[in-house]
Amino acid sequence: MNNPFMPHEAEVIARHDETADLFSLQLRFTDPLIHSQYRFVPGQFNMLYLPGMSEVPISIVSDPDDVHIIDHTIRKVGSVTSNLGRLQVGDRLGLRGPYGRGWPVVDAENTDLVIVTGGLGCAPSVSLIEYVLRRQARYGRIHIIQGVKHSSDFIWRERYDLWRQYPNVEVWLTADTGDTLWPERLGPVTQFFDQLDIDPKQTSVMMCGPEGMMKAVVHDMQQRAVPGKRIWFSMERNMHCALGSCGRCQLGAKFVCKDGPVFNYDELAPYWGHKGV
Amino acid sequence: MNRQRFLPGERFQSLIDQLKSAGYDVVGPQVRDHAIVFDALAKVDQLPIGITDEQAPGRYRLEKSESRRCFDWATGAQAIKPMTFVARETLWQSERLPDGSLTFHETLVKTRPTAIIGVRACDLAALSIHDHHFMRGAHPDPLYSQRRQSLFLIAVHCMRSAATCFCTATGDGPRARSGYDLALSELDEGFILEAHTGRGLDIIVQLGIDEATVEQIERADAGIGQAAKQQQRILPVGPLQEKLVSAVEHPRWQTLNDRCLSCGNCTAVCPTCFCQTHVDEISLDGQQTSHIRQWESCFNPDHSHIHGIVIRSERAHRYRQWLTHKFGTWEEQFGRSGCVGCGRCITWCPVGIDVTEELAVLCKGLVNE
Amino acid sequence: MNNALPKPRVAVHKFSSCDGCQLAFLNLGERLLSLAETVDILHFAEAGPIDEGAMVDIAFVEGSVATSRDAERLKRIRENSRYVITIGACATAGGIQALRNMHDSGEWLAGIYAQPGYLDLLPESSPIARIIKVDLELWGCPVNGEQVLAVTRALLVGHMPHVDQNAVCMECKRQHVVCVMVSQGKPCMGPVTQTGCGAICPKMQRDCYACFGPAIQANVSALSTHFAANGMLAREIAQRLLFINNQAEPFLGSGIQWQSQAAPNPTSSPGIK
Amino acid sequence: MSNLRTGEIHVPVLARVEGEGALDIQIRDGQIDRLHLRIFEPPRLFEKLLEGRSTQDVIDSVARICGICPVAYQITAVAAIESIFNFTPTPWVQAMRRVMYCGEWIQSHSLHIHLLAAPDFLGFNSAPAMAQKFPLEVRRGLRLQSIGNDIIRTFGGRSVHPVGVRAGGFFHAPNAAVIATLRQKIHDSLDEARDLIAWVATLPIPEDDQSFTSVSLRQDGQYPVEGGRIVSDAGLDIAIEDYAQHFRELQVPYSTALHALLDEQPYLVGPLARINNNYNCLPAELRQWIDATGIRFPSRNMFHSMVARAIEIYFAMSEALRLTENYEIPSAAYVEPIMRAGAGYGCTEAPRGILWHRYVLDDQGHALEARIVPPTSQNQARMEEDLKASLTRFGLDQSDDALRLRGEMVIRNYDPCISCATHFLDFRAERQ
Ligand SMILES: Cc1cc2nc3c(=O)[nH]c(=O)nc-3n(C[C@H](O)[C@H](O)[C@H](O)COP(=O)(O)OP(=O)(O)OC[C@H]3O[C@@H](n4cnc5c(N)ncnc54)[C@H](O)[C@@H]3O)c2cc1C
Ligand code: SF4
Ligand code: SF4
Ligand code: SF4
Repeated sequence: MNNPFMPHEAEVIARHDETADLFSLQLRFTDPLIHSQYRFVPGQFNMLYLPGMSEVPISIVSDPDDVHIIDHTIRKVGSVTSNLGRLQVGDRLGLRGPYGRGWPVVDAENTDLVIVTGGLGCAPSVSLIEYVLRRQARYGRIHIIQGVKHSSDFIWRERYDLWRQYPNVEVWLTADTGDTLWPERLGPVTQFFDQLDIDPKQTSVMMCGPEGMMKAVVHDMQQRAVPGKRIWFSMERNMHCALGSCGRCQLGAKFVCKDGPVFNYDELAPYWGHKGV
Repeated sequence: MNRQRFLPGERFQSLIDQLKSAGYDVVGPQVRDHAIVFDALAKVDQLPIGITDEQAPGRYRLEKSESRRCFDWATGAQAIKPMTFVARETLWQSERLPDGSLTFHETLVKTRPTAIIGVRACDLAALSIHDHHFMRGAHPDPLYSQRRQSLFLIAVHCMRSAATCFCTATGDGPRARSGYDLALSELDEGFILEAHTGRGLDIIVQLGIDEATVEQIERADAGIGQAAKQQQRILPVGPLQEKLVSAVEHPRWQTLNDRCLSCGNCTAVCPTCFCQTHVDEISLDGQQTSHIRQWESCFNPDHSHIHGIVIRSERAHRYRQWLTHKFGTWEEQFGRSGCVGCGRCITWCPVGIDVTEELAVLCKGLVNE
Repeated sequence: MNNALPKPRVAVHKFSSCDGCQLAFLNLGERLLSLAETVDILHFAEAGPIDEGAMVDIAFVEGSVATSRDAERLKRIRENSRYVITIGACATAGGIQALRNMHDSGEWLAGIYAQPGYLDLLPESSPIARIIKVDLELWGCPVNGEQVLAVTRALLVGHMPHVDQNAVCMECKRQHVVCVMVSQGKPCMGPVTQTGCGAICPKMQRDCYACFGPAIQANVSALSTHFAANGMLAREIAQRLLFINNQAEPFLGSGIQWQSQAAPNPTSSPGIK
Repeated sequence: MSNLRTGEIHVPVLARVEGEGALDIQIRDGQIDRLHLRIFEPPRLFEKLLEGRSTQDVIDSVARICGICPVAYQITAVAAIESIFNFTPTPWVQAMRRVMYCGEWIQSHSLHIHLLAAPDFLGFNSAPAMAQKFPLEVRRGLRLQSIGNDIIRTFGGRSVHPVGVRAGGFFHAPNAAVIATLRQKIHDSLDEARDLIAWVATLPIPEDDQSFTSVSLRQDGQYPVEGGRIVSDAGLDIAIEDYAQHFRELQVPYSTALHALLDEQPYLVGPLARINNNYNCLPAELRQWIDATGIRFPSRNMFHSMVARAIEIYFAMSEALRLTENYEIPSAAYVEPIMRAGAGYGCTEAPRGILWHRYVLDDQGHALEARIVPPTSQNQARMEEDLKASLTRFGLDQSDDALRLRGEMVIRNYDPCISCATHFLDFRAERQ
């Protein structure tokens, strides 16, 4: 019988340290058949398994059209992620996926995009940005707004500079606190919104980051009459199965693992902003 | 519809024997450790004959009843959940070979065709919710499915309600309506049997028993009606999802922060709760692991832990999650409430918190604010 | 992953205790030999090897700290160990012997000794974590050997394991133990006690007496109020809380409150002989 | 003697004993001038912390005095408590308490032989080390130990600080299927237990006869386990209530464990004393096997203690089998006793020797006073006496290491359980 809980063996084919506690792994199923059948959309995630520890949900950051490449960018926060960080090329781990509903990259075609990221290296939004930039012709103006705690948190500076070179792309950066050399802004991400040249009816907002930041962005975008169904975010909850069975990722009537992790505001409005839901 | 037949009380053993010879292991209710539990049943005298249950919030006692009936009790400590969604089982195993490669193995469940005697209407309603959850999604659960498919269910229509029962309020009882193979109505002199499936009918035919009389059928109906009338607990008029979700900041939740132990008993005895935790067990040399799932509860802080925070960090949040999910958001997920009215969460709450009482307060006049 | 690691080094240290938690290792049976093959046991006085100052990966510490010399020894253990894991109620919460913390232990000693003068006891029996940083605490009086082994295994693969701190009740339910509180009215501490023992008391049809310490976010006040409403005396409630894990909050605070409401303890009546 | 040596020998931490102790020897002019068995386990003041507690709390607390013999403590306490209540447990309860107690002997003795004592005789410093050369013997020992644990677990849920004992009986009676499985296991290992006796008897056992008084219980013609009268091979025969009239406990400044004297003399308790005083109560078949080893009891050689333990393991296993033959689950696992105020005594044969308790209860069953005399403190004086004699005979001109090793071996004969010995004593001595 097909057991959907069971991971498959995967191999690390490349690894890259982004910062001291952020790293990327490129994985490949060792079974070529499984690998060749693997398809995903940006915003979906995999379950990564280290034997004797646990499985953890991790977003896929590679481009879905780069068939056969499965990339993850992971922050070492606890035991499993730290041990993932110790993997070397050739090491084996368990992998299953992809799961969940990704970003509405097709629905959002022909609209302006506002992509807001809080915290650094928020994996789901990086994959989204890379995706839309590569298919820039399908979208209107693209505003990328990134907020971090401290200016020294910024990674991938080159990447921002690269993004800035695209036509019709604007990159806005801000830090809660910064040092003297910080060339960008200080303060919350919402400070940029007045300068955004967007048509609320023709804009899709997509964001990922701490729930507090997302709340502020939602509030602001609603003031600007962006419809709730065009405000999207990627949510995080505890997950053990990723199949909608274990019940741990519930958020109101939603199972984040299968109904999300990407939701629009209207879907979550009844639960939005209440502590402990 | 199949005709209803009558099995004299003294011949009940022949039903057990018939099921056995049809290849089933037989499971039935019996008294153990001051409660009624399901366990392997060989002889009719293992049944709780002449035993009844007295239930109240936080209280369960067995007593002698006036009758010699076998099913003169309302609900036991558990529904049949432990037989389909088992409390602890291995989902799969992995092994690391000396060359560093990893292999994964399925752990097959060993099931035997099993007939369960004494399944109540509420238990059946709960089972059908679990069938929906575990078998009908995009990823059917092979372990659940296999256990579920090995069951032969013999329902018993309730003729007595405990003080904590409220299945009339949820519409799930006291008469079992679907999801069983055979149903029993117990009269003082014996049982009315009705088949709901072909294999149920086979068993009846094998028993070679007569039709029940109209009078017997009427008496059974009256008994079931009586059970319905005994029920006192009610629910606010549904659907409740909107009412409960909009009660999210109701001050009542705070009182539950003080009263609720967050022990999770209500969720563990609830026949529809399905939350799990998955844990890894590892051999001493680190080469073999078992990935195990076990019952878990939204009352445990771990349940909503993500790195660095517990989302439902207060007891009040967790009580709110339980009640709002069970009676409210369940509607969107499953097309119906998650409550089947068995009353177990009221009885088995060590401090006797009563969901019907809480709902009454929480749903009063909040909808159209 | 890299499998060619050197054998991890382990020590088992003892402080004030009954030795029962070390038995988690000595009672492993033949698995003890497998463990000895997997790790280097450098210090474990009861089992043989003695090297108190060895540098180790994992130091298991049993027992509470009762003397200033023990406190010093403990600090050295911390310096020499990558992970310090406390095993059992004494190490984790001061143990049953910490009941003396609530009394004038000088008076207790005087009641027993001809010459209490040369006693060098610290005023309190202290949990290890009051003195040094502890990486993982395993509760229980005694610890559950399977839990100790599971933690050891996890650490050996480099994983800091998660210890389930939820109430005993969930384990009761997983094992299909009928709740003794609801079905028999017994004053079970299970709802506020950390799981780990396998619910052995309810399984034996007795009420849990909290030897695994408080569950996470234990609502002791709700449970004890419930006990009181069902006829338990304040003194009995206090004793229930102030027992094996008397120094652990919220047992300690709540226990002292109930104690202050209770009638005084009966004192020795010379009439009875 | 040409070498009239003067000097000091220290064993700062005794290995392979339960609890923490040290040995200091001062030699002057070729004689032992001073010999101190120092015990520096901090006192845990159990007798005080029992005051005011319910009988069940007493039973659960005293287990915590010793992780290796909690059953001894619980069964002694419950016997004392039931005697105050003037309550006699049902035959089933009496039999099963004896079975549970047998479990503890098996567990504790197997642990002692294999993990603590035997490595000495074969020149290893630990059981895992010994297992490299003697894998079958060590594994057999660990299996026997686990049988002891299984028996305790059957009645108490776990083998350390079990939770099944209560006044009036047990909380829960194991069902017949559980007992059947347990019996099977014991049965399957009986031969191994017999082989163990033979094996232990062949270890290089030093010759070292000394004179001492053996004190034990005597239990109505049965081999004593969970009750009886206190007897000695010097003619003592008293009821347990009269213990304090004949035995005296005294404090020594260098140790946290009290010493005890019988008529002002050191005495021996434990397996060797038990077997010396009760040899004829062992099953005839077992006595034949003992005869076959060539070792005779009563024995004056303390190194025969280990043989005595092996014999008692076999005895305890066969006794457990005998008592569970035709086992049926009783209608009730306990009878609720009626509480009464009063004083009562309990005395049983813990693995290490007689364990004596006295309690005074009020009419609500709360403890007003408690007094506990564990076996190890009873052996303290005897141990020092033995050490002086046997080290002198061994030769004080031997190297420090040899003397140290021999000293530890002698101490291990008593299987001292230091943590329990000190539960009510002062702390003073220093770790070096
Ligand atoms: C849909 C989704 C996508 C994610 N994508 C990424 C990503 O691309 N990169 C990245 O670095 N992180 C991602 N995370 C977060 C990541 O899963 C957690 O950081 C990780 O589980 C922490 O495990 P740990 O053992 O290192 O930490 P610990 O804090 O030690 O966690 C212990 C255990 O708690 C559970 N747990 C803790 N945090 C989470 C969490 N956030 N979600 C689910 N379970 C949790 C796990 O069972 C974990 O093993 C994602 C989370 C979700 C839900
Ligand atoms: S409602 Fe009752 S049973 Fe449920 S968690 Fe709270 S105290 Fe426990
Ligand atoms: S017996 Fe005790 S631990 Fe078990 S469910 Fe009941 S209250 Fe909880
Ligand atoms: S049930 Fe309670 S008292 Fe009993 S062993 Fe478990 S934690 Fe300890």
